[in-house]
Amino acid sequence: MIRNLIIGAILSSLVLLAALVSFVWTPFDHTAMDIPAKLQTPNTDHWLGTDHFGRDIFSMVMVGARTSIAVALVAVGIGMSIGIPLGLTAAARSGSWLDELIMRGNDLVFAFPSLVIAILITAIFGAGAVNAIIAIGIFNIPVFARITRGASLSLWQREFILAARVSGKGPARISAEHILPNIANLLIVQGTIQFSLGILAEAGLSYVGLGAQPPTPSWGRMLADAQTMVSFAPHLALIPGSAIIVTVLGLNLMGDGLRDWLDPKLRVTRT
Amino acid sequence: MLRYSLKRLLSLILSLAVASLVIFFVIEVAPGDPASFMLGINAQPDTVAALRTELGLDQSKFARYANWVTGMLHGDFGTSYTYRTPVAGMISDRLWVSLPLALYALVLSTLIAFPAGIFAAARRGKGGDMAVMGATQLGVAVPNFWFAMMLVLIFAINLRWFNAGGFAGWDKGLWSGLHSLTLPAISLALPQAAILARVMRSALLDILGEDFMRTARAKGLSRRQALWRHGVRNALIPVLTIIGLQFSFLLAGAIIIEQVFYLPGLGRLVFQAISARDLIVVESVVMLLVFAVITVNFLVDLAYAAVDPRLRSRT
Amino acid sequence: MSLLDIQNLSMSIVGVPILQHVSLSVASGEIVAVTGESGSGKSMTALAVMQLLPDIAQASGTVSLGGTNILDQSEAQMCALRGASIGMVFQEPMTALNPVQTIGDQVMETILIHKAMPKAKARQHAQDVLERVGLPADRFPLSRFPHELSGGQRQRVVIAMAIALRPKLLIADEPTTALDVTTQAQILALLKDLVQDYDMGLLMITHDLAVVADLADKIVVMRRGKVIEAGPTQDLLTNMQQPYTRMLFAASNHQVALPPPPKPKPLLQVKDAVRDYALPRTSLFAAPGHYRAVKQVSFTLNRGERLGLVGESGCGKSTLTRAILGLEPLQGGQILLDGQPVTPTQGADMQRKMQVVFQDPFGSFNPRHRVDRLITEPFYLLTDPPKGRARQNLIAETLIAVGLSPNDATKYIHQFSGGQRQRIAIARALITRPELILFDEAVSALDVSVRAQILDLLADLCESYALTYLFISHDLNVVRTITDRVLVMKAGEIVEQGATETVFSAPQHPYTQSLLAAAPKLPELSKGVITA
Amino acid sequence: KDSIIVAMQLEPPHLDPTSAAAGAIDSVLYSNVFEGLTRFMGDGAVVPGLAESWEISNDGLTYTFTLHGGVAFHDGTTLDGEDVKFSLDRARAEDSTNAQKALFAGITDITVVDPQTVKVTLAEPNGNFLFNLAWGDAVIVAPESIDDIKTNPVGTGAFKFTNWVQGDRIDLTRNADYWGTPAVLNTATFKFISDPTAAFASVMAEDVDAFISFPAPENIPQFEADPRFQVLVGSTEGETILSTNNKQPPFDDVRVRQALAHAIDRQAIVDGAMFGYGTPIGSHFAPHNPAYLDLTANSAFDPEKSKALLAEAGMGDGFTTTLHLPPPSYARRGGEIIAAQLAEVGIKAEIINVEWAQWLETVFRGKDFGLTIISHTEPMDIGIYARPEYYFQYDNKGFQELMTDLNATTDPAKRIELMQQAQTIISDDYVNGYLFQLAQLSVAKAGVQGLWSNAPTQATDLTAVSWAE
Ligand SMILES: Nc1ncnc2c1ncn2[C@@H]1O[C@H](COP(=O)(O)OP(=O)(O)OP(=O)(O)O)[C@@H](O)[C@H]1O
Ligand SMILES: Nc1ncnc2c1ncn2[C@@H]1O[C@H](COP(=O)(O)OP(=O)(O)OP(=O)(O)O)[C@@H](O)[C@H]1O
Ligand SMILES: [Mg+2]
Ligand SMILES: [Mg+2]
Repeated sequence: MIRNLIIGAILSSLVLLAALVSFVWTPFDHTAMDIPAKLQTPNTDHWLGTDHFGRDIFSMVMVGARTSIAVALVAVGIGMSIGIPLGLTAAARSGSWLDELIMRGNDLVFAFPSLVIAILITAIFGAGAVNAIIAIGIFNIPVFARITRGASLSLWQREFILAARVSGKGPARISAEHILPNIANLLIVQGTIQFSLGILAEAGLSYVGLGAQPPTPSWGRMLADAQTMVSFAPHLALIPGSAIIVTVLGLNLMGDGLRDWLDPKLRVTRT
Repeated sequence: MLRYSLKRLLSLILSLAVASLVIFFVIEVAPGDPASFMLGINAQPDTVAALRTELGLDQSKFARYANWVTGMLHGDFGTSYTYRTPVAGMISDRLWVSLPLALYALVLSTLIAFPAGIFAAARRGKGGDMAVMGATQLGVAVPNFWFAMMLVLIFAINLRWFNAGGFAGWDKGLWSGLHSLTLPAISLALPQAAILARVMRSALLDILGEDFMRTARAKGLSRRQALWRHGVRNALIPVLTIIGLQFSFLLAGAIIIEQVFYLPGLGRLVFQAISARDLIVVESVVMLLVFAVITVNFLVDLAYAAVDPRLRSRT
Repeated sequence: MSLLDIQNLSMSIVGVPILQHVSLSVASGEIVAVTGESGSGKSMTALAVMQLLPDIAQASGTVSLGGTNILDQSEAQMCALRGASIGMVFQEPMTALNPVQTIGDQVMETILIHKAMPKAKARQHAQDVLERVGLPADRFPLSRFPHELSGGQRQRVVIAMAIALRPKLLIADEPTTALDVTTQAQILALLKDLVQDYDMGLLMITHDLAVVADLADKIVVMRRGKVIEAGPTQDLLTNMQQPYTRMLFAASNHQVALPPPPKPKPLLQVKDAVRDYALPRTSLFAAPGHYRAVKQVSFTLNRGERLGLVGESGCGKSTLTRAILGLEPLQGGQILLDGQPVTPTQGADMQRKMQVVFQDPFGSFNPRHRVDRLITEPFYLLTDPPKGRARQNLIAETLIAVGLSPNDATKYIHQFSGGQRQRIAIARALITRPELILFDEAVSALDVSVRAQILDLLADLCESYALTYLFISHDLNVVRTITDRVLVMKAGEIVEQGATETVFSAPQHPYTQSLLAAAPKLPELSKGVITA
Repeated sequence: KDSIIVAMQLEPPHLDPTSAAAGAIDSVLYSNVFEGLTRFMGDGAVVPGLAESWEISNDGLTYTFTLHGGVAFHDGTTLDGEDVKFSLDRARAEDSTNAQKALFAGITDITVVDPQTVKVTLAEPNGNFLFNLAWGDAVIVAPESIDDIKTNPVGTGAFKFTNWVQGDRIDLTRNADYWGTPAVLNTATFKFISDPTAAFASVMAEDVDAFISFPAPENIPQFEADPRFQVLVGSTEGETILSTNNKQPPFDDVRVRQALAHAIDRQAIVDGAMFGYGTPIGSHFAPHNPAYLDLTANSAFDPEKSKALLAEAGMGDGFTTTLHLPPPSYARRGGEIIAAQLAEVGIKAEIINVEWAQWLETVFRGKDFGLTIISHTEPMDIGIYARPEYYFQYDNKGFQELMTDLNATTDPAKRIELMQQAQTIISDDYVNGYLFQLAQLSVAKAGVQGLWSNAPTQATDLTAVSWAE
């Protein structure tokens, strides 16, 4: 439905806009503390109030959008840049030992409990945005590999691929010239979905203290910091919580809308 | 069928072997030493060395890997560095919380998702469909720990219908056990239900476009009869895949929820074990989880065959 | 009074008229065939009778079944009619059955849903009906699943479902299009018998005029949502009023004149070719089994010769094609082109000598490329492909050769009709001037009129380019006119070969004989009529 | 009502207080299940425990302990001198895994004079010896039950261990045969709730009767306002400090360390991180100790002075360093505030959140850090400044001699004087940033009485706890 696409695009671009504007302007310095002015409810000065250190929540949410988007985007980038070539290779060599190896490897990565591994990665390399990206990115790889292979396999059965083979083109060339452009839509749609999952995952990791590190604000950490104060300062949790929901909702709607708009017959798995 | 199962079994064993290697050596590079963690900041170096000897940490990595693997083959997962009790026992205690919780959440999510997905598919494009789909969008977008927090505020603190957390144990009866798992199960189930409902809907919509649905209508079945008799079972295949994935996720992914509801489950065990560098526990739990996922996938494959006769004769 | 009477049926979808004032009638015991080219509204008419039109369709007029106007019936009343009073058989037997239910359950469902009899009796009845359509319970127990049956057998199950309650009217929408000729003949015979036994009315939709002429009592010809001509079969065949009808019949039996082949000089030699498909292991330790799709096939194709390959579905025709193209390895024997062996690892110089045209005019092209890029794909094989103007000229020349315009070079494939796409496919095969072209079911998916045009094009090209090709088809009529020599293939083996006319007029092998016998034939129409 | 459910954040890794540093073990078992020769009281005083009395030889080298009569372990075996000798020998043995082995370092010999009398000989006089014996790591265990001690602790206390559901709770029941004043409660359950939100919820939902050392100070006002609950605010032995790597440039320059001290606004940290709970300190000493000197003025908040000092040290443009923060919220929150405050004077502290295991490895043992925040919870631990190899690497001969003197001194007045000197030296040397004394915040239902409000050691002594009528 095109309406989904529009609503989703508006929500997502609002968030993107906030992130971009935060580079040049925020109402306050997002790191500036003013402890006597802590825990203010929204007012004319601080539009969304202040947190337990007296920082301006509006500014933090804006900069937090930057963190969330950056982490999720790079994680999706990792997943795509490794997963898609793997999937293409597996499909081109379908049935061979290489295909088997790639797919079994995929299953294995899938089988690992992602959150536990994410915690381990941060335990090994230390908490931080970069490691959160790696942790989320690793689990994006099999998602893209699998969906790429699945979609490519059916394309490899198509006669225009046979025609290309008759024209002497090798698997690599065919993958790049014929397969990839034809599954691009599918990958873009899956990309938006993984992107939204990435934002949720970053929030979850930050919530347990393994995401971006202070003073870089992150929605998940704002939420985690606020959790004990929900009972007397609910806006502290509601605001970053809503930011996450709006972003994820926007991206999902956009993904759904894109899928319907680009090709109603696209199959997208989302887990 | 048997041949197929055998083949799957072989790849299962191979996967586990590779997994054990990966797990062991990845986890072993984590900085931090269980012995110094146990003994704290006033410990003297010789005390730490003594504890390392006692824990067997002075052996080479390969020797320890070999011990661990051979032990596991005999059902012996080793002894926890911090708790100093057999890991197998600890895990099985925790499983009595995590497994029922995962199952409970799965049942809830299925009970919500099936009717919702079928309802939406049957009313494709109408108000009911929009409402259900809108709700699922929201369900996917709400972080579950946040949702859990809200549940506790409302149902435990304000209404006092449930405990804020903790697990009553099964010895006090099935009911009190389930009661203490209800809020955690709901917070785990809802996002999963949203996903499952969407899968159910789209699978059904695919099926609705199939020729045999038209054949069914031509026989005189009403739209609804056709949907239930011919649609749902065929739609089960993609849905089963997702259910399988979700179960493994629920088993391993409840860490944060277990934290919020202070449940003595596997997730919290592994979380604690990581921070205490109780590596053998971490390794064994991860191994178990990998095993569970692979086994569940295996079972899902067998379940496909039960649902889809075409696969029964598959070579 | 007739059983089914459609009067002035019009139907539109979001304002687009699909059916316009369609009128036709079917009496008990009568077979009425509806024919016409693809998209003419045949299926829509049938669905209107069943009231299974898409939700967005708007219908007007009357469709009366035994006196009641179906268009006025409520959905519940329609449910009671469907399956009980009107049965329907669809084209695709592979997908018309629920894959997860046994055939017994599916046939019984028709009975049970109308509460015609208790369960135990329904079971017996289902068994009887299946027996009636030629699926006796001792060989085909009710507990079989659809995937355990062949296409023809599945179509019988679909028919059994449709006739289980002896409906007064049976609608069959292209019931045999997906089947091979021998099976098609059996199913048509079965339908004819059922009409006689049960005194049903049969509304039969098909685009195959040979079938129509063979089977129907009355013929209705549709074009662009309108009935343009209708009448009893004999009258209509002998006295066609509409040019379109005449054209349709002419095209079905289209003949082309090929230039005579040059002196035999071998181009392609296939010697004892064997192609095995590996099957998954049967047990963990046993060696993997294999399925032999091509068994010791040998033949020679001479330069300038047009060779046909016929045989029913699954006999190994496409497999052989892929081996000749060097896309898949042989497990035995040899294929020589110009005396050089063909292998999957062959160099570009070998590959350049062959091109191929496939069946599916939709699937043969990358939808994201423009026509110029599509047809020049084989340039990849050339060491020194033409560039710039030379390339433009060659593209234009080739497009003109296949009857398109040079301007088409910048269009995308979805901007063309099926026949035009097949022309583009031929252009792609032609552009590097290969010595051999393989046509794998290259006209099977086309409407009769379009098919006739493509056949003409091929004949023209033979004239101007002296083509050598292997033409693969299961359509005997087509092969008969477009080839000089023919191979008959059965289950991976070549059972007969010879000059086309000889084989068709005096088949030697029993399989060839049965194949020819099963193929429906158009009646010999007087030459005067066929002048489209 | 004769039972109680007490919650705390951390679960003991195992139940042997003599072979792990985890405070959680003592929190559950100290005084409840295990007792030592001496013991701490709620106010920090050291009083006789299993030892009824003792005599100290004039040279201060020999302690002769007389044990209480009729003391039995929970498994029925009686406590005698052999058990005491076994316990102390085990703690100081070569292969001992006692986390505080240093407490016993001075012991040269232990002799059992008779079943009720044990003589301990020291190498040199030690003013802290009786205090040392009061630690949880010095409790008396029996050789008969030592093998299973990690899962089935057998002590002499007023409560017996009954059950441990790992990850969830530990159950104790009253020891009917207790040698001293028996416990009032019949049973006690310890529950482990690490998440601060869950802690809040569990108290609010009345799932637990008391929460010892409540982790979220921000919630305390709510409990105070709620008549269902009482809040116990006490102090701990935890000096919360901004530990500074004295060997790492530029912190090897005392002016830089002083600049650091003046850049920090303690009150803001107490307010922001602890929501007002905690006493600012100016040196490494607990304010409730009689020897405490208030030296906070020595490092008053003065950013201008701080900048001036930095300039003087050639660091006028500021510098970059690391700030390692272990998990507790005092460190994580305090660290964020300190980083912001240091930024004001041009010091860029990069926050690195670490787990304890990592902290121990990199900061404590690897000494690979610039700054870190930690609460030193061991009682009377100013002695760590006399250990040049200790992680903050403060090496001052004068201070080391002072500590040796202090150890050898038993005269209380003299000891106070020496301790005050010590406080002044490290304050003047700005060894570390001294922040505040960690408060002990506990919440209990209104009817609970007899809980310790202070935490002189990590203990939850339930022996005197009861419910008001
Ligand atoms: N759901 C639909 N929405 C809009 N147009 C439709 C729909 N289904 C069919 N049509 C259009 O209705 C017209 C008639 O279609 P119909 O299926 O009756 O053709 P047909 O004669 O059966 O052709 P064929 O021989 O290919 O089966 C076509 O132009 C087709 O594009
Ligand atoms: N990849 C494969 N693996 C195993 N068996 C195959 C494979 N491809 C084809 N076959 C089998 O080989 C036989 C010949 O197939 P082929 O596609 O060559 O038939 P065909 O004569 O072209 O039929 P049609 O007219 O339906 O196109 C069939 O029985 C088919 O099932
Ligand atoms: Mg049709
Ligand atoms: Mg074929």
